[in-house]
Amino acid sequence: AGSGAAGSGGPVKLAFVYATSSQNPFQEMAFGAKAAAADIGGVDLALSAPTGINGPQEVTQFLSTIHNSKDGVALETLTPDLFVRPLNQAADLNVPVVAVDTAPPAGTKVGLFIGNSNTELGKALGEEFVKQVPADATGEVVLGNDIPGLGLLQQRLDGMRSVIKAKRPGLTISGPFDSGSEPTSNFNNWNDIVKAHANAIAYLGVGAQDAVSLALIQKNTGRKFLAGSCDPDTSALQAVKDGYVFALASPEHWLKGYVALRLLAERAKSGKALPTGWWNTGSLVVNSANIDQIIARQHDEGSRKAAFKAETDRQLANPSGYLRPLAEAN
Amino acid sequence: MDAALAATGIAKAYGGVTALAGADLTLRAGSVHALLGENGAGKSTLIKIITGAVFPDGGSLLMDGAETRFSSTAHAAANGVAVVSQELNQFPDLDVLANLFPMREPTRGPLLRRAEMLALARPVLRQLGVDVNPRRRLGTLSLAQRQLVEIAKALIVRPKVLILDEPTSALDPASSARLLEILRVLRDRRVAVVFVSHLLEEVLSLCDEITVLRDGRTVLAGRPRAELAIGDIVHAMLGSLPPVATRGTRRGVDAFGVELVDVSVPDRLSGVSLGGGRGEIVGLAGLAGSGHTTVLEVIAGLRRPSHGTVRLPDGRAAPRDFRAAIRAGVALVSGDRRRVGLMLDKPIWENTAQVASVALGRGGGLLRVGPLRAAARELVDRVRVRPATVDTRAGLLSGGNQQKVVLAKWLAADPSVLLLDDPTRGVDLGAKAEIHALLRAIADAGAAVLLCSTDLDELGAVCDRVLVFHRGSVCAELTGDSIDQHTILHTMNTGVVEV
Amino acid sequence: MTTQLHEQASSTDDQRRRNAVLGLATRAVRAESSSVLAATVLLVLVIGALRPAFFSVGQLRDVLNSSVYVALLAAGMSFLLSMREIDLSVGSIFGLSLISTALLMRGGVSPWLAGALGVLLGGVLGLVNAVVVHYIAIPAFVATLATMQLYRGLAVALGNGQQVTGLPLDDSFFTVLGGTELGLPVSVWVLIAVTLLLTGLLRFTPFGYRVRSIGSNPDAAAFSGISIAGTRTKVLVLMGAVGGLAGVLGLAFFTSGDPNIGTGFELQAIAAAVIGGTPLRGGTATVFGAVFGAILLGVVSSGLVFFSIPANWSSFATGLVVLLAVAVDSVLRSRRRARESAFGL
Amino acid sequence: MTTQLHEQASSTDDQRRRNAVLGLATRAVRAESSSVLAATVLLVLVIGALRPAFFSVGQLRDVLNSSVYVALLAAGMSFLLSMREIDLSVGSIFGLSLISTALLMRGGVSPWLAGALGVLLGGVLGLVNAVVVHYIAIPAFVATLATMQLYRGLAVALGNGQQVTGLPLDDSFFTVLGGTELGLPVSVWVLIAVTLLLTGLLRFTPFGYRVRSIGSNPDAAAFSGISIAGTRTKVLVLMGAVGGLAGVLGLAFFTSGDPNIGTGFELQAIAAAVIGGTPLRGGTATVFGAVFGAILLGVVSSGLVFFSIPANWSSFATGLVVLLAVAVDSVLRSRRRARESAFGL
Ligand SMILES: Nc1ncnc2c1ncn2[C@@H]1O[C@H](COP(=O)(O)OP(=O)(O)OP(=O)(O)O)[C@@H](O)[C@H]1O
Ligand SMILES: Nc1ncnc2c1ncn2[C@@H]1O[C@H](COP(=O)(O)OP(=O)(O)OP(=O)(O)O)[C@@H](O)[C@H]1O
Ligand SMILES: [Mg+2]
Ligand SMILES: [Mg+2]
Repeated sequence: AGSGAAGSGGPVKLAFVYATSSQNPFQEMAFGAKAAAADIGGVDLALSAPTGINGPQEVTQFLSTIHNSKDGVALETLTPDLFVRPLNQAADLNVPVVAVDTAPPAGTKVGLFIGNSNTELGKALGEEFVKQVPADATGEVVLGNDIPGLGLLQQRLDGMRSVIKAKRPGLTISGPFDSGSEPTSNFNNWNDIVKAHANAIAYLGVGAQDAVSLALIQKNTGRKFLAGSCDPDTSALQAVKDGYVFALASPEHWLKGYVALRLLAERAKSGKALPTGWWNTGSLVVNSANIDQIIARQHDEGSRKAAFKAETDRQLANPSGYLRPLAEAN
Repeated sequence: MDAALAATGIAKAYGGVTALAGADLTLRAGSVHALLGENGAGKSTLIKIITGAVFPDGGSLLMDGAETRFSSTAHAAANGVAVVSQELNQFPDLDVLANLFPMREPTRGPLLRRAEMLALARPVLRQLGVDVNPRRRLGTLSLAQRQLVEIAKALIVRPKVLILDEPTSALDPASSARLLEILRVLRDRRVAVVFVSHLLEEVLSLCDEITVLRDGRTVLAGRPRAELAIGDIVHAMLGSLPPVATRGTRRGVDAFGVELVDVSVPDRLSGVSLGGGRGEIVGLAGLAGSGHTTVLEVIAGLRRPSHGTVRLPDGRAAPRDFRAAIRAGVALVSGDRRRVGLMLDKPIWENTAQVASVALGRGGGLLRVGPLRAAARELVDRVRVRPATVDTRAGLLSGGNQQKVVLAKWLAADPSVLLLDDPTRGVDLGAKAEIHALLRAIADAGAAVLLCSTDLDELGAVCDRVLVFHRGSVCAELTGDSIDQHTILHTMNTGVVEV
Repeated sequence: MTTQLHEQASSTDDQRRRNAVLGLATRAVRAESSSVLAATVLLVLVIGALRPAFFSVGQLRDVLNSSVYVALLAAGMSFLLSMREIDLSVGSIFGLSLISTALLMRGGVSPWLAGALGVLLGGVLGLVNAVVVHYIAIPAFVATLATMQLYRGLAVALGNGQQVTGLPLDDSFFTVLGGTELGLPVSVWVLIAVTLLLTGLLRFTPFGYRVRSIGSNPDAAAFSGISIAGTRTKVLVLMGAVGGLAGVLGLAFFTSGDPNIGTGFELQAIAAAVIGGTPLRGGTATVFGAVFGAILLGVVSSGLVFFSIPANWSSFATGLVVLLAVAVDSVLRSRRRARESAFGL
Repeated sequence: MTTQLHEQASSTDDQRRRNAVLGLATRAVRAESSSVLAATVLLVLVIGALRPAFFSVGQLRDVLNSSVYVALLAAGMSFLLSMREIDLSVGSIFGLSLISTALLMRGGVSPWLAGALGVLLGGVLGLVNAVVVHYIAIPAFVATLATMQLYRGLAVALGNGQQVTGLPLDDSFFTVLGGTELGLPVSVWVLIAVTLLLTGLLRFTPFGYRVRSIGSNPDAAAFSGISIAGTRTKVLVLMGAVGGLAGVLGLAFFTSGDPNIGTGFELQAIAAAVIGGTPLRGGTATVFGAVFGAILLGVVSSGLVFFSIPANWSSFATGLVVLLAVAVDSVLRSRRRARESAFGL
C-alpha cells in the first residue's frame, strides 16, 4: 500500500468493515478495533457492517469506506471472494487494507491477514473433546453447522473431524447437519437432532448459538451429554459455567480487531510499514478451568481491554513470532 | 306537507368537471319522488352528498327543518336516511348477512348477535323475494341478487328517507314489480322515497313528484306527477324532444349466424335448439334461472354443454374456451360492469383498447398511446360517453357512461357474434335509443346479435325475434307485433303464449 | 310462483334447523381451513411411518412448542392480510420485546410485571407502525420494512449487541410460562387461548367485520362509514401486542435474550397465514388456518431432521417438502374450490 | 351543447399539439415516478453536504454499481407486482444462476457461453415457478417461498457448500462485463438498457397492457379474453431471466460464486419497487421507479458509512433513514396525488 499520512495534522481516518453488526463474534472484533484506535489516539474510526450477514451489501459499504477512510481499512468478511475487485479498487486508491478473520482472496494485493486458524480452532475443540472420552470409546458424535456454505465454519468442522477420526477411531461421526443460525431455529434443530440421534455421546457445533441451544436442551430434558462449540458469546460462556458445555473454542476475535487497527493506525500516524503475511493471533479453549476468568474478561469493553493488554503487548512486540506466509492461512 | 329533507343549492366539482351546479331536491314524507336526468346529469352525486358519502362544495341540507350534514352513510342511516347506491357498495368476501348491517350490527356486549341479524334480515329478504342462504358468500350471488341485497340493506334500517339510485337496473320484471309494491307500502307508512331510474314507465307508474336534473342543475323542481306529460319530462331531461325509437325494417336473414342444436347443460338447459342469423337481432327472455343467459355463456365458451353442438357464423363448432371464442369473433357485453367489465382505475382509452388491441393484439406488437386514444375518441362518440374525454378514469364516470364504455370496448373488436346481457343497464333514454340504433347497424353489417335484457321494452324495441325461456328450454318464439312487454312477461312466467 | 318460493324457503328453513346441531361444528371446521390441518396430519403420519421416532408424544409436543412463536405472529398477520395490509416488522417486534423484557428483569423489575410491559411494548411498537403509515402516508409494507430494521437495531443497541443473561430463572414467570400444564407446554395453552380469542374477534365482533370488509372492498368500506385508518391502527396495535406476547413467551422458554432472535419470522408468519388459507388479496381470514400453517412449517423443519439430510442439502429438502405439503393442501382445497367456481355471467 | 363539447375537444387537441414537444418527456418523467428520483437526489445532496467525500464521482459510481443487482430484480418485480403477483425466489435465482455460471466456467465452458446459459437458467427457474403456481394451484407467494429455499439449497449443494473460485478472470467476460465503459460500469449500462427495454415492454406492447390489466381488475381482464395464467407464466419467466442476468453480472463483478449470495434480495427488490411507486395492489408499475427505489436504498446503506454511527446503532439508523427518505418521497408524491382526486373507485 501507499505512503503514510504522517504529519498531516488532523486525526487519521480509519475504518473497520465487518460482516454484521448484530452478531457477537464480529462485535468482539469491533470492540478490539475501537480499543486499538483509543490506545493510539487521534484516530477517527468508522465502523460499518450490514445488519445481517449480507456479502454484497458489505461490498457496498466497503466501497464507501475506501472513499471515506483513506488512511486505512480493516476488512472482516465471511465472503472474501466477493471482494476481489473492491480490494483492487482500494489498492488503486492507495488505501491500505488489512484482511481480518478470513484470508484475502487470490488476485488481490492485500499483503496482511490477521486471523486465527479456523482449522486449528476446530482441532482444539476436537482435542478438548478427545480428553472427555476414553480412547476405546464407541458411539456416535453429531456435528452441526449454523450456516451451510460459510467457508470458515467448514474449516472448523474439518479440523474437528480430523482430530476425532485420528484419535478416537471407534467413534462414528454424523453430519454436519444444518443447525440454523437464528436462535429459535438453532434450538429447534438441535432439539430435533438430539432426539433423532438419541444415542449419540456428543453433539458438537461451531457457532456460539449451538452451545446455548445444547445447554438449554440438557436443562429442559434433564439428560446430560457432551456438548461443545466455538465462540465465546455471553450465554455460551454461561453454558460452560453451568457445566452443560465442556468447552468453547474461542478464536479470540477481539485480538484480531485490535491488532489490525493498531497496525493500520501506526502506519497512518508514523508511516511504519505494514508487515506482510498471515498474523495468527491464536485461539483459546474456554473450559471449566478458566471460565470465571473469561466471563470476567468479557464483562465490558474495559475489562476486555485490560485482560488482553498483556497478550497484545506480547504480540505487537514480536510480530515475526506470529507472522507466517499468507499462503499458509487456514 | 313539510319537507322531510331538503337539499338546496348543492354544488360539487371534481377538478375541472362540474358534477352539480346548484341542485335542489325537496322530499316529503309519504311521497315517492322521482329523480331523473341524463347519464352524468348529477343524480348519483346529489345522492352521495345527501347521504354523507361525498362532501359538497356548497349548498345546504335541512332535515326536518334543521341544518344537517352527515359525515358518512353510516351516520345518515343512523338518522333515518338510507341509500341504495347505484354502484353496489358491497363486500363480496363476506356473507349476505354481514353485508346487510355495515356499521350497525346489533351487538350484545362486544359480540355480534347473528341470530338477531338473521331475524331482522329474513322478513326483508323474503319480502324482496331473495331466496338465498344468508350465510352464502355475497360474491357468489348474481348481479340481480346482489342488487336485491343492497336494497334489503337499506330497508332493514326502517328509514324515514329512502333513496334508491337505479335499484331496478339489474332486476327482472318480477323483482322490479315486487320492489315497487314495497315502495308503495312504504309510501303509505309515510316514508319519503327517492327513486332514480331510466325506465320512465316504471317511474311514472309509481312516483308522486318529479325532479329533473340537467348538467348539474335542477331544471324541474319537485313538480307533481299529475301535472306533467311524458313529453315534458323527456324534454326537461334532454333539452330536446326524445328520439323516436324505431324497430327498423327487419331484413331477411341473409346468412347463417350462430346456431345451437339440441344443447343441454346440466341443471340449466335441456335440449335447446335455436339460431340467430347474421343481420338479425334475437332477444332471449326468461325468468332468472330459466337458462336464457346460459345460452350466452355456452356460445361464449364460458360453459361447456354436456350435449349438443354450437356453431359460429363461419360454420365451425364454437370454441370451448372463452378466449378462443373471442378470437373467433364473439363479443360478450355484460351489465355487471364494475365486476367484469371495466378497469376502474384506468382511463377510458385503456378500457376501450382492452379487447381488440390488448387481448387480441390486433394493433400489432407495438401499441402507441396516440392511435389508441384516437380510436377511443371515435368509439366514445359512437356510444355517446359524457364527458367525451378519453383520459377520464372509468371509475369517475357516471354509471350509465361506464356502461357505454363497456359496450365501446367490445365494439372495437368488431365482432361477428354480439352477445349482450343487459347492455344498457343504467343508460339513459336518449343514449339507449342510439345504442339500439347502433345494434341495428352492427347487425346490418352482418353480425349475429343475441340480446338478454331485464328491460322487456328493450327487447320489444330492437329485436326481430324473441325466444322465451322457461325452465331450461325455449317455450315460445315471438315475432313482429307479438313482441310486447305484456306478452313476453306472461310467457316467461307461465311457459305458454297467451291466446 | 310465490307459493313455490315460500315452499322452497321453508324447506331451506327446515334443513337449517335440522343441521343446526352439527352445523356449527362442521361449518367452523370447514370455514377454518380444514385442508391445511389435513395436510399437516398427513405429513405427520408419513414422517411417522418412515421414522417412528418422530411419532412420539414428546416429539409432537416439541413441534407444537417450537411453532408457538411463528403461529402467534401468523395469527396476528391473518388479521392484517385480510385487510390487505402486511407487517414486516413482526420478527423484530418479537425480538425487541423479548430483549426489553429480559433487560427489565435484569434491571430488577419483577418478572411478571416485566412480561406485561413486554406485551405492552409490542402494542406500542405496533402503534408506532400505525402512526408511520398514517402520517407519512406510505404503504404498510414500506413502513414496516423500515421499522423492521429500526426495531431490530434497537434490540441490538439496547442489549449493547450482547445476549442478555443472568435472569431470575427460579421465578414463577419462567417455571410457569416455560413449563408444562395438563400435558401441554403452557405456551401452547396460551396459543390456543389467543387463537380462540382472535377467532372470536374476527368472526363474532363488529371489529372483525370491519377488518374483513376493508379487505374485501376498501371503497365500499369507506362508503359505508368504516374508518380505514382507525381499523388499521387497531389491527397494527393488535399485531404488535401479539408479537410482544410471543416475545415474552419466547423469553420464558429460552431464558435468555439474543438480539437476533426472530430474524426472518416475518416471512414465515406471512407464509403460514397464506398457507393456512388467508389470501394476500384480503377479505377473508382464518386464525386457525394461520396457526395450522405455522405448525405445518414446524413439522416440515422438524421432520426433516429425522432424515439425516446433509447440511448442504437441508435448504433444498425443506423447500421441496414445503412444496409437497402445500400441494396436498391445495388438492384438498381444490375440491372445495370447484364447488364455488365463479366464472360466468 | 354539442358545439360546446366540440369546442372543448378541439381546445384539448390544440393544447395537446402545443405540448407535444415537451409533453412526451415530462409525461415520461412524471409517469415514471419522479418523486423517488427527487428523494434520491435530495438524499445524495444532503449526505454530500454533510460529508463531501461522499460527493465524488467514484463514490457515486460505486453506489450505482452496487445497486445494479437489486435494481434489476426490482425492475422485474415491478411487472409481477403490477399483476398482483410476487416472487420471493428472486434472491435465490440470482444466487443459483451466479453459482451455476461459475461452475460452468470452472468446468471449462467458455465464459460468455456460460453467461448466456446463466441467463437461460434464470428463465427456466422462473418457468419452474410458473409451473408450480399453475399446476399445484397455489399463490405465487407460497410457491416462490418454497422455491426460494429450493433454489438456495441447490446453490449451496451444487457448490458443495463452498465458494466457487479459480475462474478465468482474464477472459473478456470478466474484463468487459466487470469493467467500465464511457465512465460508467458496464453493468450499469446493462441496467440502463434493461430498464429501457422493460419500460418499453410495459408501456408499448400488448403484453405490458395485459400485465397491468390483470392487476387492475383480474375478472375484467379474464372477461376481455386475456389469459391470466399465460401472462403470469411469461412474467415469471421474464423475472427469472432478469434474475439470471443479475446473477451473471454479479459473477462478472465479484469474480467468484458464493452460495449464500443474494440472500434477502427478495425483500429489498420488493421494497425498491414499492418505494419506486409500484403499489402492491397492482394495476400500475414503473420500471424506472423500481430502479430508482433500489438506488435510493443503495444510497442509504452507502451513505451511512460516512457517518460514524456506533455499530450497535447502525441497523437502527438504516431504518430511520429509509423512513426519512420514503417520507420525502411521500410528501413529493402527495402533491401529485392531491391533483388526482381518488373518489369514485
Ligand atoms: N369522483 C369523480 N371525479 C370526477 N368526476 C366525477 C366523479 N364523480 C362523478 N363525476 C362526474 O360528475 C358527473 C355527474 O355524475 P353522476 O354520477 O352524478 O351522474 P348520474 O346522473 O348519476 O348519471 P347516471 O345516470 O349515468 O348514473 C359526471 O360527469 C361524472 O363523470
Ligand atoms: N329442466 C331444467 N333444465 C335446466 N335448468 C332448469 C331446469 N328446470 C329448472 N332449471 C333451473 O334453472 C337454473 C339455472 O339458471 P341459469 O343460471 O342457467 O339461468 P340464468 O337465466 O342465467 O339466470 P340469471 O338471470 O340469474 O343469471 C337452475 O338453478 C334450475 O333451478
Ligand atoms: Mg348515477
Ligand atoms: Mg345468468
